[in-house]
This record gives sequence, structure tokens and C-alpha cells, in this order.
Amino acid sequence: MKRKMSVFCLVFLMAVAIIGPDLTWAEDPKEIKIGATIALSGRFKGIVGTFKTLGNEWAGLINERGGIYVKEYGKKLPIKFEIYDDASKPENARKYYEKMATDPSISFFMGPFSSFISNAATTVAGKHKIPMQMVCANDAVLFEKPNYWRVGVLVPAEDEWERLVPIYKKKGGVKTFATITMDTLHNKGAIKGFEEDLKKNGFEVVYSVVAPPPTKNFAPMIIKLRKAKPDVVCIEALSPAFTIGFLKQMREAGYKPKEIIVGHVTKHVIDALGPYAENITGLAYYYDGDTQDHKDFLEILRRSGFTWGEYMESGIRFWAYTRIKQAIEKAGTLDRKKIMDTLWNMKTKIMGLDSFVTPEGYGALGAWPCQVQGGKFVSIWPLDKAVKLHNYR
Amino acid sequence: MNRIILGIVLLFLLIFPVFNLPYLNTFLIILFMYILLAESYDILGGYTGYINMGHIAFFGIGAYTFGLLWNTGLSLYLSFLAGTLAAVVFAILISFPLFRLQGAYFSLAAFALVKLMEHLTLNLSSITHGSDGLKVLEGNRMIPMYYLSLLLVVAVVVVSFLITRSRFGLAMASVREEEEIAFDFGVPVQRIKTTAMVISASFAGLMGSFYTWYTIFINPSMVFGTEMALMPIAMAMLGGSGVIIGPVIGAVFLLIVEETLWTRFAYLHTAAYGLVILLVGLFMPGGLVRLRPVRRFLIRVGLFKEL
Amino acid sequence: MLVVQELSKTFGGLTALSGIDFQVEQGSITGIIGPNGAGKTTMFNLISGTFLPTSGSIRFKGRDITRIKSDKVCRIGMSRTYQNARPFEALSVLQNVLIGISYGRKDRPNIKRAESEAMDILRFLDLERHAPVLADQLSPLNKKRLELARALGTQPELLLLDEIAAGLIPSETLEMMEVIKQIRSRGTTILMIEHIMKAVMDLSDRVIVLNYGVKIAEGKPQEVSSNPKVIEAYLGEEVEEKGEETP
Amino acid sequence: MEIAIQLVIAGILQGGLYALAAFGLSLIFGVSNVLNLAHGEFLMLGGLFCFLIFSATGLNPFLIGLMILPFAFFLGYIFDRFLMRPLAGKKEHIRLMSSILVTLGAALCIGDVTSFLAGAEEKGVDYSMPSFFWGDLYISYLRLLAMVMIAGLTVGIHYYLKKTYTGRALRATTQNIRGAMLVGVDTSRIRSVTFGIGSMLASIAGVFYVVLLSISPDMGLTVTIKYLCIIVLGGLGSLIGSLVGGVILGLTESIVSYYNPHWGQTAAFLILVLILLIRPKGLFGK
Repeated sequence: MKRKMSVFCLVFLMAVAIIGPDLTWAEDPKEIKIGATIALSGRFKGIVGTFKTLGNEWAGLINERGGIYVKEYGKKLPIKFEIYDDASKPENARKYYEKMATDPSISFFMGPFSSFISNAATTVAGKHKIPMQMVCANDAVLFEKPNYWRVGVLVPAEDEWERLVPIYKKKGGVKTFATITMDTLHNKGAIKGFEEDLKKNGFEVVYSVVAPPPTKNFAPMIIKLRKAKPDVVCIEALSPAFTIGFLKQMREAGYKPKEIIVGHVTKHVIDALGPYAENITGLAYYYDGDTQDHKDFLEILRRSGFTWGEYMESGIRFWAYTRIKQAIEKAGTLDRKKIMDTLWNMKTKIMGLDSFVTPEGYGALGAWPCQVQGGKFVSIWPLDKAVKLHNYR
Repeated sequence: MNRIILGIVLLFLLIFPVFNLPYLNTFLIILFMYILLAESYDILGGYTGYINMGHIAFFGIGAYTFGLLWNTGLSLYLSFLAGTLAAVVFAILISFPLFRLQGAYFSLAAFALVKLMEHLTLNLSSITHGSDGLKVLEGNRMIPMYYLSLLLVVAVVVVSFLITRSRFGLAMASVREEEEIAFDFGVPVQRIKTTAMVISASFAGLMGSFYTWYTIFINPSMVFGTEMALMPIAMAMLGGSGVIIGPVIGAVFLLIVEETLWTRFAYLHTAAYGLVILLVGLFMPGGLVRLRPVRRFLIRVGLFKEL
Repeated sequence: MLVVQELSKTFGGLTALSGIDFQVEQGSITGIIGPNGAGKTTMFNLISGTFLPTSGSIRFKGRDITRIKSDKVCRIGMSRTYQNARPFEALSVLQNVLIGISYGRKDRPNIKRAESEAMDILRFLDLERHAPVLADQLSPLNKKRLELARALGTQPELLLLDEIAAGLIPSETLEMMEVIKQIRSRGTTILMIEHIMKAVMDLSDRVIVLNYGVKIAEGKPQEVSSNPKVIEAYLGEEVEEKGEETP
Repeated sequence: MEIAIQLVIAGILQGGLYALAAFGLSLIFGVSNVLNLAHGEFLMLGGLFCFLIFSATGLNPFLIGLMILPFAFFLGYIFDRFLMRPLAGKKEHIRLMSSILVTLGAALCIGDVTSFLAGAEEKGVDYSMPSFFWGDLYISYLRLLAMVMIAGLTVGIHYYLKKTYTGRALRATTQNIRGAMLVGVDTSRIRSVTFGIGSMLASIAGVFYVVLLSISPDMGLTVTIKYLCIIVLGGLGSLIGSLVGGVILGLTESIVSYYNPHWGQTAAFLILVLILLIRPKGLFGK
């Protein structure tokens, strides 16, 4: 009896093993499916949690226009996102990309948020040969080893702050800088590039400090800062808690620099600081313009219910979506290899700017200066022609 | 009966990769990881009663040692060995001061050690690369990963089983029940506790090494994170601390709940997950396996082995 | 067999025992009596190595064990029971006894032999059918028996019994006395603290009386019971409020 | 020299803030022997309600803090009544385990529901009081207020424990639960009251958090761990211990951070481990 049962089980399992892989059958695709994971919980939720809506709204907008034209099938196909929550953990991202990789109807991956989670995700893309457009991931760690199946959209982290230097070079009036950096992958790279840039342009960095993410007591750093007396204080931290804490304590200490730069300034930072936030300079992945892309972007933001200043990373999302759309249209097929070839070689314009991929896999889009004016985030680019111009505090 | 069930489960797991279901494969690998962490936690926490909230420190130390050594070109097996050894050495070092503490003091001091390790790995960036994290060679090794993690889980369950059958296991349980009296009856309490911690640490260290191998990239908050530290403990307690099958059931139950919730609901899954943990703590203080029907079933199939 | 000299113990500023001397002969039963708080249990803790004495010495089988901790003392051949039965509650009766056998002796029998020995002891104490039961499900009498079984598992040459009859009804006490006599007849020396006078007087070869940490009398049971100091100590206790004895 | 003074001031004031929240946790542990992993969530909720009312009305945040005290008390009370009381009769080891599970589950649950309802973003209240400047030295009035408050609370609770019936019952319960029960103290009500008080203290700390720093729904576990470390440092259940522990931690962080911000945090945990090695029951533990 017992033996019979185990033999039966064994046979059954063998049967499943043999038949299992052949159970998939192909048919003409009815839609273009894009797979992605986003941190809908965990520590990155506050930064990217709303981008699920953004993606769906973008797909909605494109679908209202009939979808994306695919030459191979001679018709426009609607677009659809399949999004999982990676809970800000790489092992989850990897698990869900593996899950999506088994779904033949998914022809495209969007990367997750942040470099180290993307790292886990790109291995899945590479293994299953599925094109992946990375989003918020531009740290060197990701590009050390060649991987054909992933491309970025952003310039390297080191170059993100490059558009700020011309402001001070042009306007003058400030000479010395201090940088306060939260100890994370992306932040340190950005500040390193910025400091090199400053030195090249004749500015002086008088105080530079890297502090661990959970830091709450900034008083010792501010004591040093007050001694160094910089004209400009730069704070680069992925976590708003760090930025808010530092600025509130600097205010308590009565130190008033001529200019404050905040790398990741969002609506919640502005709200928490109130009038003190006025004229804080920052960076966003958006600048004012009047291309069709600009209109589309503002439209999906309107539908999602927030502005580009509230979630500064939203611009990157839009670029990534647009590049996916352009690549599919250009390739004229849903064949994964051909889409990937197109992604590498495609030179297009997004929001009127050149977008291409470097041989390492970086993108070509960076961040633009903007400033808090009248309690709102406004774009101050280009420097001389912008609607709003840059102010010192 | 129990042998047949175990045999079938094992056989199924053994031939599983043949089905070529990468998602379930990765799910199982993570499941195995948590089973191992919960089960190895329970060797100390369940049998000697010292709730070691710092268990994940061994995991992290294994992970970093493996990554650093493997990157220098050491062979894979030696790196695994080194990761395990590092955790064991750490366990021996901390066991003497730590076991002078009792109850909640022990748990929290152990937890402080995890945070200390997190900060140390963050600060000693010349060695550990700090917040940049540590990256190791990547490669397509899903199948070996699967089998290795399966092997480790089987190993830890077998070791737990052997412990419950041995004098050593008895001594551990006596330490849990009445430490002073155990000492009066000649049980070398300190040695028992240290040995238990070393066994528990060696598995966690090995799993840490495996984790680095698996995720390719680690950073301090990934391996020493608060949630990472608490989950295996919650799993063990939820399943039933001090019963071999307890942590296994706890880990399987919690991960399946998590997975179902997370793939079905975009929001509030963590809340539901928390609610499950809360309810189990409230209504099943001994864990799932000590629930009467579950317990009766497990005893019938001979899988309820308690110490 | 056991020689205690000038034994003193202070906790902070409090003197629990001072200058105690006595001897226990091989094969005898010695009773220790005294009112609550007299320092009886403290003395047990000193002898068995749970506490270290402030001064004085303890010799057991000709060997100085003053500074030896309880785990080694147990392996040398001394074992004890506790005032409030404290078995390992979540372990079975059999496992409780196995711990004594496996760790409390110099020879470390393998698990098979240990089990058969444990069953012998349980049979002797009429606990055999309770072997697989968890210790905390036993009746008070059986818990006391289990304590005794666990101690016997270590094959002690000297057995310290701390109020083994406390909390038992008279018929159970008689039963217990019978068991103790049998243990002695197997050649085990016994040192016991007892509250129930009749039990002490019937069993003991010698009796030691403690009061406020000092030995006030020693001798044969009949001699002691007529000692005026002892009578005074016990009469004094009647008016005193009863409290927990210092452990 | 000036720098040294400034560092000490900053450290003590930061320590006062730590002590405020640690105080409640210590009280709870002292009475009900529960490691409350959800304490940080009470803190977060206090800060969150302050933020929400502030956004709606623009009142002084500390006034709002006083207004929400009864709610905080109620929250703590029902938390204990429904989640902790069922565990009270269990054995020590089991109780420690189930309290970890229940409070961990509650922490995850509260955090996630909050982030769903109120958004996961950081929230801060814009409220500032000018600092007191004296040459190069400065003292933040807000932090001074926190320090005064914690000192006042320490004295206040000390007298409360000594003079009032509830206080005495509470102290009796801390020292000996069975004894307190024997003399007729309703220990389970006392426990619930303690939880209420602990939750009130946490919510005051939350108000300071939202004013001085910022709060977010996922901060709970992180701050709980820090406060647990503080009360272990001072000795579980000792009120003065939590105050001293907080100040020691604040001072260490402050002074070490001046030389290297990275080692400030590390030093705090190092000190905790070292103190436990010297005194296994904390500085003021019994």
C-alpha cells in the first residue's frame, strides 16, 4: 500500500516534470505588457510609492491615443503595467522579476527604485534576456560589469549636480561651500562629482562631511560648520528626515548661509520647513518647456494628483516610459532582442533634449536646477531665459 | 507514515528544478533561507530559552566575510568555510560576556550587537566598502543555489533532530527550564550555552555566505537590518519554539501569507501580515504547532518532537 | 564523611550563618531543624556549592570542597532536593531523571543505559507509569518524588533533602519516610532539613538545631528535644509572624 | 573650551529628548515586564496627530500636544487592555515570546495602516523658537523646554509614585506582582494605566520629534530599538536610569560625532555593550 502510493506519486511528479515546460502556447499579443517592481512598502515608499499611479496614468494617456504602433502586427497595441511591491528589498525585486520573466506576454521590464535593488533585478533581465529600462539607478556599481539587457536613462551620479556650478560662476557673490552628505550609494557619488566640479571652477570647499543615515543629532556638525563659515551649504540625502533634521537644527543654531542647496527637495521638506524653505535651491528631473513631452508629462501628473516638485523623481519615470515607447515604435516589433538593439542604438529627443545610451549603459539625461519660491518649486533653467530666476537667500 | 511524508516532500523538492519555474525557485530559495535562519535561531532560542535577538549578526558576519574573501580570489568552498568560521569565532567571543546577562537584558544586548555590527561595517569602509556595499561576481547559478540551500535546510533540521535525541539537547532544555538547578546537577551550563550558540551561529554564518552568493550585492542595512533581525525570531515563535518542525512551519506559513498578500494586494499587506503575527502571539502563545488539532496531527504522523 | 568547620555566611551586612561546626557520619541520617529564617537552606546552599561561604571550610569525603561550585560537587557525589519542588517543568519525568544521570556523575553512561537506570529509579519511587508525563502535570507528592528521583540519578553518596515532606498530607509523609529509610539502607548518607518534628525524630540518628544562624544544640533526637534552648527557640517562633525563609 | 561646552550642552539637550520617550518604555517594562516593540508607534502617532491638527488649525504644537494627551492615554490603555492583558497569566518565558510577537505585529500593523491613511512621506511641523545666543554659544529653547519637561516629569512621577494610591500600587506592582495582588491591588488595571502613561509620554516625545526633526510611519521600530537600548543601559524598570541612560547616549553621540559623525552612533552602541559587561543589569538595575 505504502509502496504503491509512493510509486504513484513519483510517476505523477515525473509526468508533471515532463509536460510542465511545454504548457505554454503562443498567440498574437493583444497588448504590450511592461513588468516592474516599485517600493510600495518599506523605506523607499515615501519616495516612490506614488509612481505606481504615475505609470498607470501614463499607460492610460497612451491608450487613449490608441496605444503604441507596432509595425510587425500593423496596428496599435494598448500598453499595460504589471507592478509588484518589492518592499525596498533586493531579494523581493529579484523574486518578482523572476515571476514576471516566466510570463511570455511581458515583453519589457522597468527597473526598480535605487541602484542596489536594480542590481538584483538586472541579473534576471540578463538571465532571461528580457530588455530592461532602468529608472532611478545611476551608480557606478551597476555599470561595472557589462550586461546587454539593461540600459539606464540617467547620467552617472557624479554628473548630476553639474548644472548648478554655472549659476554661481555666472552670478558670483559666493566663494566657499560646505557639503553634508548622507552615507548612501547615490548621495556620495553626486557630492563627489559636485566637489570636483567646484574645485575645477575655482570655488573652495571648506567643510565636507558624510554622516550615517540614522543621524538625529547634527549639533556637532553644525558647530564645525559655524566655524568654517561657508557661503553655501549643500545637503544631499536620499532620506528627507536627514535633510529636515539638519536644516531645523542649523536654524536653531542661528547659522544663515547665503545659499542652501538641497539635493532631494520634495514637497514634504518644504512643508516641514515652512517659510525657512524659501529660496532653497534644489534639483529636479524637469525643466520648464513647451514640447509635446512637457504637455504629456504635466497631464499625467495632473491625473496622478501631484506635481513634479513634490516627487522630483517623477521626471525620470516619464523619460523611461517615453524611451520604452520610442524603442518599440522604432523597432516595429515586440521581439526582445530587436527592442534591446534599438534601445542601445537609439538617439532621440525627450522634452527637447538628446537621449542616448553610452557604451557603458548610462543614459544622457540629468537633473536641472530649481528653487523654492513662494512656497513652491519652480524651474530656474535655462539660467538667463527661465520664467523664474535664481535668488540668493 | 512520517517517513513517507518526509520522503515525498524531499523527493518533490529534489526534482523541483526540473519543472523550470524560476519564480517558484527563487521563492523556495528565500523560503529555505528563512527556514534555516528560524531553525538555527531556535537551536539557541527554543532549546536553551535565551531569546537571541542578535541572531542575524552571525548571518551578516558570514555574508561579509564570504563576500570579502571571495572577491580576493579565494575558492568558493573556502570562502563558504571562512564565512562560517567567522560567525563561529564571533559567537565564541561574545558568548562569554553575553551569557552573564539574563532574560530581556540578554535579548537586547544581543540586539545592540547587531546594530553595533551594522555601524561597524558602515564605518570601516576601507575594508567593507561601507554604504557602497559589497558586490561579488555574478553568474547564472540558480540550480546550484537551489540545491545548496535545500541541503542546508535539511542539514539544520537533521542537526536539530540529533540534538533533541542527545544528552546535549536534554542539558539545553534543563538550562531553559531552571538554569541554576541544572548547574546543581552537574550540567556545565556555560559550555552548553556556548556550544548551542556556536551551532546556531555556524548555520547562520553559512546562510549569510550563501545570501551574498545569491544576491550578488550586500550592504550593511540589508544584512543587519531591524526587520531582517526580527523576522526569523517571529517565525520561530509563530511556528512553535522548541519543536523541531515549529520554525519550519512558522517560516513556511509566514512567507506564504506574505507572498499571497503581496502579490494580491498592492497596499496594506504589511498591516495584514502584522495582524497575523499579532493574532498568533495573542491566541496561540505556544505557536502554531502547539495548537491542539495541529499538535494531534503532528504527533500522529510522528513529526512533533519537542524538547 | 562531611565535615563542616567554622562556617559563616553574610549577605551584605546581614549574617545568615556564623561559626557552624558539625560532622555527618557515613551511612547516617542527620536532621537539621530550626525555626524559619534560621539559615537552614542557606547552609544547604553553602554545602552544595551554590553559594560560596564567607569563611570556614567544608570537607567532603576528605576533600576540601569549600570553593568548589555545585556542578563539580554534584559529580563528586553529593546531590540535593529543593524546598519548593523545582523539577524541569516542560520536560518529561524520565528526562528529568536522565539529566541527573547524564551530567551529575563522573561516569557518563550512554543514553540507552541511562534510560534503563532511570526507569529503575522511577520504579523504585513508584513513578514508572508517569515516565512520559510532563513534570508540571504531576501531583505535589509525585513532584517531590521526582525531585528525589532526579537526585538519586546522580548516585549520590550524600543526599541533602530540603523539607522533602513539606506540603504533604500525613499519610504521604509516612510513605516518604519509608522511602528515605530504604534509600539509607542502600548505603546513602542523608542530611535533611525538616519541619515536621515527628519525621525528624523518627528518622534521624543525630539532630542539629539552628536558630538565627547559630547552632544552638546537637545530639540524639531525644536529647535535643529536651534541650531548654531548643524549646525556647520553638516557643518564640509561635508568636513570630510566619514569613518566607531566606533562600 | 567653548566648543567643549557647546558639545556638552548639545549632548545633554539631545539626551533629554531621548530620555523623554525612554521614560515611558521603562515604566511599562517595570510594571508589566513587557518589551513593548510598539512604543515607537505611539511616539509616531503622537507626532502625526500633532502634525495633522497643526496643518488644519495652525495652533501652537505644544498646545496640541497637551490636547492629544487624553487620547494618547486612552490608546495606551486599550492597547494593554486588549493585547497585553491576555498574556499576563502566562509563564515568564512564554510571556516574553508572545509579547514580542504581539507588539511586533502591532508595530508593523500600526505603521502600515498609518502610511496608507496618512502617506509614507516625512512630516514635520514648521515651528521654531529663537535660540539663546551667548557669544559663540547657543542654547535651543525648544530643547531646553524638552529638558525642563523631562526633569519636571521625573520629579512629578517620582512624587506621584510616592504619594498617591495609584502610584504606590504601581510601585508595589513593579517590585512584586504577586505581593501586590495579595494586598488587594488591581494589578491588571494598574498595568493598563501604566501603558496609558507610557503612551502619553511617548506622544509628548512625538510632538518634540515632529517639531525638532520629522516623523514618518516607518520610523517606529528604529526608534523603539534605540529607546530599548537606553533603558537597558540605565537598568530595566528604573526611571532615573532611563534619564541617565538618555543623557549618556546623547553626550557620547555629541562628543564623538564632533570628531567623526560615523563613530558617534557606533560609540553609543559600544557604550551600551560595555556597560552591560561591567553591570549585567544596567546602571541602576536591581
